[in-house]
Parts: sequence; structure tokens; C-alpha cells
Amino acid sequence: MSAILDLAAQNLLSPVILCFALGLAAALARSDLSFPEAIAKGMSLYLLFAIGFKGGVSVAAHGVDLGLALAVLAGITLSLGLPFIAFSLLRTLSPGVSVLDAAAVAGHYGSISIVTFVAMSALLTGQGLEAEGYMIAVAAAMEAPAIVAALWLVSRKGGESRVGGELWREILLNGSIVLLMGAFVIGWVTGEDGMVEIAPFIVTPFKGVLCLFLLDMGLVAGRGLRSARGVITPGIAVFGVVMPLIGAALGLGAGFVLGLSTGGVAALTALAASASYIAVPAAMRVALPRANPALYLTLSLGITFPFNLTLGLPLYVALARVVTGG
Amino acid sequence: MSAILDLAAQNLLSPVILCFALGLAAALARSDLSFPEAIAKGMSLYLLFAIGFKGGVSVAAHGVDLGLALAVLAGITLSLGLPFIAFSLLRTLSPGVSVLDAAAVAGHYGSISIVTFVAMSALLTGQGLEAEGYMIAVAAAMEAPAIVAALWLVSRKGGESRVGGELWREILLNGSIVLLMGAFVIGWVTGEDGMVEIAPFIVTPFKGVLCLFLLDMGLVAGRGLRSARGVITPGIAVFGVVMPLIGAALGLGAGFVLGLSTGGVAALTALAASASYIAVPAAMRVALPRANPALYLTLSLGITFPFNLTLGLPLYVALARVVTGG
Amino acid sequence: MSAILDLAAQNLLSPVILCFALGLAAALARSDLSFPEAIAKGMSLYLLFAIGFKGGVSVAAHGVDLGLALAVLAGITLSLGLPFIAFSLLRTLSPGVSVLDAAAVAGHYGSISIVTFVAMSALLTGQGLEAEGYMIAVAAAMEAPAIVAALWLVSRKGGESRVGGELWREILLNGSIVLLMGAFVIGWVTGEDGMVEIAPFIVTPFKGVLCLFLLDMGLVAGRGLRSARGVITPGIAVFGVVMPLIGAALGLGAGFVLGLSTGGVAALTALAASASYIAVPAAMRVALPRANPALYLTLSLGITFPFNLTLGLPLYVALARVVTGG
Amino acid sequence: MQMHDAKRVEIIIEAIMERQISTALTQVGVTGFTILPVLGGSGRSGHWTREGGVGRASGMIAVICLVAPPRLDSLLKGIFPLLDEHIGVVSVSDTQVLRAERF
Amino acid sequence: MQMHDAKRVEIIIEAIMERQISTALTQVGVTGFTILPVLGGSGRSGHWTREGGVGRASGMIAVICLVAPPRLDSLLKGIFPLLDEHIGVVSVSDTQVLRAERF
Amino acid sequence: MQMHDAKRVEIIIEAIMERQISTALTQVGVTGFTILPVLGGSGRSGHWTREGGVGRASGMIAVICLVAPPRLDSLLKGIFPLLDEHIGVVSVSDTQVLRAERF
Ligand SMILES: Nc1ncnc2c1ncn2[C@@H]1O[C@H](COP(=O)(O)O)[C@@H](O)[C@H]1O
Ligand SMILES: Nc1ncnc2c1ncn2[C@@H]1O[C@H](COP(=O)(O)O)[C@@H](O)[C@H]1O
Ligand SMILES: Nc1ncnc2c1ncn2[C@@H]1O[C@H](COP(=O)(O)O)[C@@H](O)[C@H]1O
Ligand code: NA
Ligand code: NA
Ligand code: NA
Repeated sequence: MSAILDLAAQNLLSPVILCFALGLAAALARSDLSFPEAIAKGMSLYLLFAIGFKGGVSVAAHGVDLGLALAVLAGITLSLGLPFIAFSLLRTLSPGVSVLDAAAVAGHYGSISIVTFVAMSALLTGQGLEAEGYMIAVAAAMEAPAIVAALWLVSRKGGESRVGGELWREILLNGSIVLLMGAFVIGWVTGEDGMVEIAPFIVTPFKGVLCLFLLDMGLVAGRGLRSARGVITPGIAVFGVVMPLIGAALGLGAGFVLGLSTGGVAALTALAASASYIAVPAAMRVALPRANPALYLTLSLGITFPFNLTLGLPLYVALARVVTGG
Repeated sequence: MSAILDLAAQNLLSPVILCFALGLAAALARSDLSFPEAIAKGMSLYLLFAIGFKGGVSVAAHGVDLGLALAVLAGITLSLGLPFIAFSLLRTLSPGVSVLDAAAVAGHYGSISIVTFVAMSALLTGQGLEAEGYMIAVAAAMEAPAIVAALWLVSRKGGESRVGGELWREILLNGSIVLLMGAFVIGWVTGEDGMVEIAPFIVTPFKGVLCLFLLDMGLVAGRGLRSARGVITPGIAVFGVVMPLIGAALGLGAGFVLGLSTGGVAALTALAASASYIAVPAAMRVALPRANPALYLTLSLGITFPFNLTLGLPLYVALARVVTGG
Repeated sequence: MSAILDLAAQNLLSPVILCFALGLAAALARSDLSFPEAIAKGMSLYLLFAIGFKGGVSVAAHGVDLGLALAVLAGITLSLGLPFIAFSLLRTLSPGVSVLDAAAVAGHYGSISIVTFVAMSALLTGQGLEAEGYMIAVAAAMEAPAIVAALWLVSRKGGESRVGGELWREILLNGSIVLLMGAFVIGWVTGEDGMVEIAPFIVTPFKGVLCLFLLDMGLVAGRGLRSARGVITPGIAVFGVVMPLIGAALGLGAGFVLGLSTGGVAALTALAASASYIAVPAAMRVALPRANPALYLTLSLGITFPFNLTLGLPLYVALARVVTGG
Repeated sequence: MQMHDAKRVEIIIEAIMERQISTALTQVGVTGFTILPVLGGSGRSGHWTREGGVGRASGMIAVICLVAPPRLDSLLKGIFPLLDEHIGVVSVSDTQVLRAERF
Repeated sequence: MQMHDAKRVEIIIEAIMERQISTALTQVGVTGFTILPVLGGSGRSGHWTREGGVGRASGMIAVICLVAPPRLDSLLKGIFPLLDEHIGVVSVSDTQVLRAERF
Repeated sequence: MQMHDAKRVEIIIEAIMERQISTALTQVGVTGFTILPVLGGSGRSGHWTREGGVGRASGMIAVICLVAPPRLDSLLKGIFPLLDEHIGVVSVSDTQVLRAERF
């Protein structure tokens, strides 16, 4: 227990988390501190490229076995299944939420937040626990299935969604998935040699960039919280904290069954616990335009993301240690 | 004397200053070289974050004593007092300048230019003279009081300024102050451990980023000079060079009285000598919209900033060495 | 022969080239992956600054002799002469192309692509073959003469071009030339000392930035190819591959005659083989607004650039090794 | 200078709809339009700003479309389905253009 | 398609005034507006450009506001104090909108 | 509030022409204009977008110019030579401004 608290305190006092807190506080205090949109996008492209490349290099180093395929399969299953749990839970905790809105939210919780994954990787590296390199592929594979589940939930309840070629393009050729997987493949192909060439760009300054990026995420989350105060009822807020814990429990179980390393179990737990705020919102605007974006964005970015970042991640690491005995 | 000239030559031939000169020359020759606004803002966010964080880490390392509080107090006093000197001096040197314009200019010279401070830090590091880490806090504390003094000058002369909640928010929750102080606190809290994590991002490449940023500043200053030629009379130009020297003298004295290190005295001298071109102009547009921005921006960015950067800084270091015997 | 193939394979599997391929593939598959314009410009400013500075430092280290002047002269001659060859070749291979369009294209092939030069430098560094530092000056000198040749071609054929002060400013004070040459001079003046200060910014992460930049170039090239499919006939496409080989042959010969090092010969070959897609297109929009930008941009960025990057560069290195016995 | 009557249609719509709106316009024969970036705004769904954001789910664009008056109706019919479902506003103003044959 | 008369107000004003103008508009009951970035311009105070700049003291924005005609007057009265003191221009054009109840 | 008739000229033209258009406007005595960035568009020369691009050869801007009606003709004559050669469109709308003496 005291180990968990230690890790939690250490996590809370890391520059990365403090930067997020600074952004959040500045936005809530209505400071005009802000990052240009282009800089925010540039940092996110950098992070996706770096994390994808590193994953690929690690797969090149450790070789690929059945584990990759099984882990991807497990990820897809979680992504498809979690929305059903999320849908029921949200409708139970806050019956006023419409079917459409609940389905849209559910899609977010089946899918993943790549920044949460990145923060978990940084935490694990600090602990000397590296996840399997192919967890990047698992992350990419978990992005989209949840969207399918959400649309199925809507149509089952007689709702209408605008599914067409445009939506599938949006989902599958989504810039962040393409960049993440593309960098993963490049890292895999070029291996350690490629890494030596570009490590001073993608490895050494990585954590510093992550700090600035999380500062910006704090600003965006804070602005969202401020303008969406009316939308979040207590029931909805509870959902934003309980749902990641449910996702975490299932991710933890899956990781254990798959026999992943301690780091791998923690990473899969974080993926299952996290909620999307880039890919799924964009898909939902196309597929379910009548669903309320203030609801799903505030829940995912304003409540679940900060919860995971601060308390969730150290808890998931501790649990992963327990189940793997690591 | 020859030591001063040596240092001045060394400063003038450093990449940082040559980059500024390149930008200035390119703009005056009407080259279309330009940086996107988002990149310029991104670089300034980086510099603020890096310099704030480093200051905080240094305070964590050296502990905090009465020195910090006294230095902050001295900074506030300088910031409040300098505008009165600047106001009288400008009205004497160029009697045609209106009360409103003179007060607006005065506010700029009481406040500080963080980039001048950063350039001074880079120069000091090269000389093996580090300023006290808490000089960052002094810099932040000197930003705002000058604005109050300027508004008081206007109202004393029967002028009208638009002071309201919006203005105080503009002044106190100003993005650059929040980022600088936020990073300072984070650096303080995380200390040397935090530094190790992000030094490859905020320390190693710092000087290179500063070069590109000053290149852009040169472009902006050159464009300003070109379009504001009519505004700057000889009297006004003289003010742009004499006022920083007066500020420097007072800063030097204050630093000496406080018993700061050689680097600390030099840094406080540079702060007092520098004029704001980010925070105060923005506050003046809100509070004194009828004051002429071409006047205060050209003076501060087109005359005083280049003067300090090229000749002022090495002079201030030399003077600090003399008074501290360092 | 097998050495050439080895080098080609090694080049094709380098992160830099794979990133370009990823961008190309993503754009052709109509993914929405994209870089903000400001980020793309920021990266190109970084690359120009870094490459110019490094060239200057290298000149400072090795001293300057007649070689520089002769190489610059050779570069200017190539830049002036190549457009005439390009003009005739294009009109022969594709007689339907108008005089105006052919002249505009010709101007591009006399001038150079700085990114091709940068990619060549990266390849050479990997082979332990550094080009002479002053090749940067040669590159800068080759940018503009080709534009003059193109305009002369138009007027000789009775066409009309809009030549005026604005055009000359566009050509000579062009932002990329000013930055490249400015950084070169700063590198020369500050030499090894300057390099030590900013190497962690302009040297260590260089290749990583180049990767991201080429990813973006791949996206832009792919979008261009997709939207300009109608413009490129087989004859025109053949020109896009044959013309760089002709340029390469002449560059190779010139480098041999000048007695450059192996790396220098390879660099000059790459310069002659490459086609402009920044400076010349901009000048052509001013001087020959009725020429079709889809033609020259697609040829230069969509065909010749990828050809040089993937197959051309290793071939040119191999040829340079053969002629210099290096 | 000879000017011709035309309509200036200004569509402020979610950025994510860029491709669909351009497809819809092309389908009704409108191939000329210009897209302006939007920094922020306010509407029934509250204030928003583009600053710092990464996702494409928030953020809007302004599409400006100059058309000959007879083509206005088919243009509006073409884009109406998108507008109905999505956040955004449309306004149509009278204007004048040079070289009518282009529009 | 049923269109309704409306006014299109275009306010070009200093970027630093963004918050104040939005407060002023909200106070007179206008909650719908869109903010476009401005790259540069020229006026009695000379040429300027946003390129390379860091501060918020220079730089302008364009605020576009579609309102029902009866609300135009209170809108103009609400923003006039800001315009009077600050650099900028306002223009008002007739336009037509779908779904009048929104404006 | 006293409003005055004016013309709103909107010129969508290649970014590379920014300097020339501003010179041309100044030469015919028009010193007030505002330049908006353009993200992308479509016309007879196809679709284009500014994303990821580095060069200044592609990319457009929108120049907005409010003028008193009597000055419209000389404005159009001044910019016509540029428009004729370059890609772009111009539209002129009736509008109303405060403080007519400025335009
Ligand atoms: N009356 C209006 N005038 C101009 N823009 C508007 C207006 N109403 C809404 N908008 C724009 O459309 C967006 C969405 O509006 P809404 O659907 O009302 O939330 C806002 O954020 C504004 O950018
Ligand atoms: N006649 C005009 N048409 C369009 N924009 C204008 C006009 N006059 C001024 N502006 C804009 O308002 C800004 C300030 O104008 P001024 O107050 O005249 O210096 C200029 O930089 C332009 O962006
Ligand atoms: N009818 C139109 N309405 C609005 N913008 C247009 C129109 N036609 C052309 N444009 C703009 O002008 C650019 C060049 O048009 P074009 O010369 O027809 O290729 C396009 O990319 C658009 O940005
Ligand atoms: Na999840
Ligand atoms: Na000062
Ligand atoms: Na060439």
C-alpha cells in the first residue's frame, strides 16, 4: 500500500503531471495563456511519431511471436466490448442521458487515449519496467472497433447514424493511426540502426516535449470544464471515474491471461482505462452529429484523462506488479 | 577597459547576436524572410518555460533565504519608480510627446524584457557567472508594477485610462507571467530530479532555439523600424539609449546594496535596463488605447532592445564585475 | 555494381526515405494526415539555418581558397545552362507543352532543391564522405541564375514576362537564400566556438527533424500527384526522370574538373540533378503567371524529387566514387 | 468596369465536414469556393476557440462561394442535408463580380 | 428554400479586444458570432503583419455576426464604445439566412 | 447610429501577389484594407490546400477593402491588371459603415 502511495506521490510531483496541473489551473483562472493550434498539432505529431518508432524498434529487437497477435486480438475485443458496459453504466448512473449521447460516450471509452499511453510509458521507464514494443500496435488496433460498437448500439436502439465511405475513411485512415502505425513499421524495418540516427530527436528530448504538450492539454481541458459546467451532473462525473476503473480491471485481467510482462500488463490496463479524445470525437461528429460533443469531450478530456494521469496510472502500475508478481 | 571591449566583441560575434543582426538586416533590406506567427509564439513559450524551470531548480538547489524576498521587493520598487524617471526624461528630450504617449512609454521602461534577461543569462553562463535562480521571480515581479505607475501618471495629469477587471486580468494572469512563474514553481518542486528528466529538452538545445528566436525578433524589429521611421525623432531615439543606462545604474546600485553575486547584479542591471515589448504593450492597448503603439513598440523593440543586446549587456557584466569585485 | 545496389538498398531503408514514402502513401490513400503550414515552414527554416551554419563552420575550419570561387562559378554556369537543355528536351519529349510552360519548367531544373542537397549530405555523412563546406554557397548561388535563363527563353520566343523590381527582389532577397547564406556567414564568423554552443540544436536532432520534414514533403507530393494526374503525360513523366540524369552527368563532370573531393562531387551532382520547388515556383508565379503551376510543381516535387531521393542519390554517390577513385 | 450580379454564400460549418461539403458542392456543379480558417466563435452550443486544440472534432471553417444567381437554389439544396445535421450557419448576400462566365 | 432577411456585421478590431467584444455582444443579447484570424492590413496607422510577432498588442481579428435586423441597433450601440477608442472598422451588409429563429 | 453607404471589395488572390496588390491599392489612393489567410479552395485549376506546404507559390489570401462608392472604379482599374494575369476572383457588395470620412 505504501508503495502505491509512494508511486502516486512520485507521479504527482513529476514535471509531466505538474505541467498538466499548471495548464488546468491557468485555464480555470481564465489566464490568457494559450498555445497556437499549429504548435499543439506539431507536438502531437512528434509524440505519435516518436512513440510509434520506438515501439517498432523494440519489436525489431525482441522479435515477434504469437504474443503480438494475441495481444492485438485482446485489444480489439476490449475495444468492442467496453462500449456495452459503458453504455449501460452511464444510462444507470444518469438516466437523463439520451441513447444517442450514451452511445457516443460509450465509443470513447472503448477506444484509447494515446497520450495516456505515452504518460504510462514514461512512468514505466522511470520504474525500469518497459512494456512490450508491440503494445503500440495494440493501441492502434484499439482505436477503431469501439466506434463500430457505438454505432451498433445506436442502430439497435432504433437510432440513425450516418455510416458511409466517408466515415470509414475517417476511422481507418485517420491521421493519428496512420502516423502511429507508419512510424511503428519504419522503426521495425530500420531497427536499432535507424534508432541510433534519430534518437537525439525522438528519445532524448521526448519527456520535455511531453511536458509542454500536457501543459497545453491542461489548458484545453480547463477551458472545456469551464464552458461545460452545466453539462456534467454528479452522476456523469461519477461515471468519468468509475468507468476507467472498470476498463482497467478488464485490461489487467486480459494482460494477466496473455502473460504479458509487468510493463505490458500496466500498459494494457492504461489503454483499457483511457478514453479517446481525438479519433473518436472526430468520428462521432461525422457519424452521430446530433450527439452532444460537450458531453463526451468533457467527460473524456476533463474528467477521465486527469483522473488517469494523476491517480490512475500509479494504481495500474501497482496492480500490474501485484498480478505479475513483478 | 580592454576587458570590456573584449567582452563586447565576443558578445557581438556570438551566434545569438549575429542572428539578431541577420534578421534586422533582412527586414531592412525588405527580404520576405519571415517566421510564421505560430512558430514565433511556440519558441517564446519554450524559452519562458525553460528559463522559469531552470530558475526554480536553482532555487531548489541553493535553498531560499531572505535574499529572495529582498530582491523581489527591490525589483518591484524599481518597476514602480523607473516610469517616473522615464516620463520626465522623455518629456524633456522630446517635449512634443503627449502626456498619454509619454506615460505609455514610461510603463514599458519600468517593466522588463524577458528575452534581454535570457540573453544576459546566456552571456553569464559563458562567463561562468550564474545569477541567483530566484532572479526569475524578480523578473516576473517586475512585469506589472510599472503598468500601475504608468496609469497613475496618466490620471495625475487628468488623463483617462480604462482600468477595470479586464485590465487586471490582462496584467496579472498574462500568459507569459503565468508560464514563467508556473515553470519556476514546477522546477522548484521537482528540483534536480525533474531537471535530469527534461534537461535534454530545456537546457541542451536552448541556445540554438534562442538564435532562431532572436533572428525572428530582428525581423520584427526591422519591420517596425522601417514602418515607423516618421515616429522616431532624434530626441526620442536618444531617450531609447539613455533611459536603459539610467535603469542600469539603478539596477546596479540595487543589486550591490542587496549583496547579490556578480551574475545576480548583472541580471538585475539588465532587467532594470530593459523595456517590455510583450506584456506592457498588450496592457496599454487595453488601458490606454489612444496612446500610439508605433511609438512605444518602436522605442522598446527597435532601439532599446538592440542597444541592450549588443552593447548594453557586456557593459552591464563589466560594471557588475567592478562593483562586486567579481 | 553490387556496391551501388547495396547503397541504394541502404538508402531506401533509411528512416529518412521511409518517412517520405509513408507520407506519399498516406496522401495517395487519401488519409487526412497533415502537418500545419506553420510547422512545415518552421521545419524548413530550421533545416536551412542548420545546413547553412554547418557549411560556414566547415569553411572556417578548412580555410577558403580558389576552390570556392571556382565552384561557385561552375554552379552559376550550370544553373544558367541547364534550362536550355531542359527546354529542348521537354519540347522534344512532349511537343504539346507550350513555350511558356516549357520555359517555366526549364527554370526549375536549372535551379536546385535544397532538401535534395540536405538528403545527400545526410547520406554522405553516413558514408564518411563530407562535402566541402562551401558547397552551401554553391547551392545558394545556383538558385537564381536559372530564373534569368527561363525568362530569356520566353522573351527569345516572343513571349512576355513581367520582369521588374518586384521580381528581382523576389529572386535575390528570397527568404530561403537570405537565411541559408546568412547562417553560412554566421557559421563562418563564429566557427567551431559557435558550433559548440548550438550543435545540440542544429546537429544532434537534425536527422530526426529531416525525417518529419520529408514525411510532410511526401504528403504534399502525394496530394499534388493525386490532383494533377491529368497534367502529366508519359512524355512529361519521362522528362522528370531523364532530365535529372542529364543534370547529374554535367554536375559530375564539373565536379571532376574542379577537383572536388568525392563528397563534393556527389553534392554538386545532386545539385545539378535536382529541381527547385520553393524559390523558382514563387518567382514564376510573379514573372510568368500564365504558365501552369500544376505542370512545374508536379514534375519537380512529384516526380524528380522522389526519383532523386530514392534512386538518384545513391547512384550519384557511386558515380562520384568512380570518377574520383574515392 | 462591367460587373455582373452574383450571390455570395458564406457557410460556417464544422471543420470535420470540409470534405463532405466540397463533395456536395461539386455534385451540384459548384466547383469554385474558398475556405477560410476560423479562430473561434460562439453560438447556442457556447463559446469555443481553436487555440491549443489538437483534435478535429471541434473547430470550424468558413466556406465562401460566389455563384451566378440561377445556381443558388441548387447549391442550397445540395448542402442543406449537411447543415441540417451539423452545427453551423449559412448566409447569402447579393454581390457583383467581374467575368460572369466563371460563376 | 425559405430565406429571411438578416444583417451581416463585420467588425475588424484589435485581437487584444476579443474578450471585451464578446462580453459586449453577449450583454446586448447577441450570442452568435464567428471570429476569423487576420494576417495583416493597412490603415491610417500604416501597414502591419502578423508574421513573426509574439505579442498580442499588434494583430487584429475579424468578428462576423449575423443578426435579425431589429437587433442591429442594440448591437451597434453595445460595441460602439469599444470601436470609438480602438483601432478598427465595422461594416453592415444586408444578407439572407435560413432558419430565422436562430438570429 | 448614422451609417453611410460604402462598397466592400473582396479579392481572393495568390499569396505571392500580396505586395503587388498592396502597392496597386496604395497607388490608386486606397490605404485601408485587411488581409485574411485562406486555408484552401477549389476553382478551375482544381482543389488545393495550404496544409503542409512550404513554398509561397501556392496559397491564396483574401483582401477586404471598404471604400466610399465613388472610389470603387479607380480601385478596380488599379487592381485589374493583376487580376487579369493571376488566379483569383473579385466580388463587390453594397455595405454600410460608420464614420464615412475614413473611407
Ligand atoms: N449569428 C451568428 N453569426 C455568426 N456566426 C454564428 C452565429 N451563430 C452561430 N455562429 C457560428 O456557428 C457556430 C456554431 O453555432 P451553434 O450551432 O449556434 O452553436 C458558432 O460557434 C459560431 O462560430
Ligand atoms: N477601409 C478599410 N477596409 C478594410 N480594412 C480596413 C480599412 N481601414 C482600416 N482597416 C483595417 O483596420 C486596421 C486599422 O486601421 P486604422 O485604424 O485606419 O490604422 C487596418 O490595419 C486594417 O486591417
Ligand atoms: N466561385 C468562386 N467562389 C469563391 N472562390 C472562388 C471561386 N472561384 C475560384 N475561387 C477561388 O480562387 C481560386 C483560384 O480559382 P481558379 O482560378 O478558378 O482556379 C480557387 O482555389 C478559390 O480559392
Ligand atoms: Na478504453
Ligand atoms: Na526596465
Ligand atoms: Na538542377
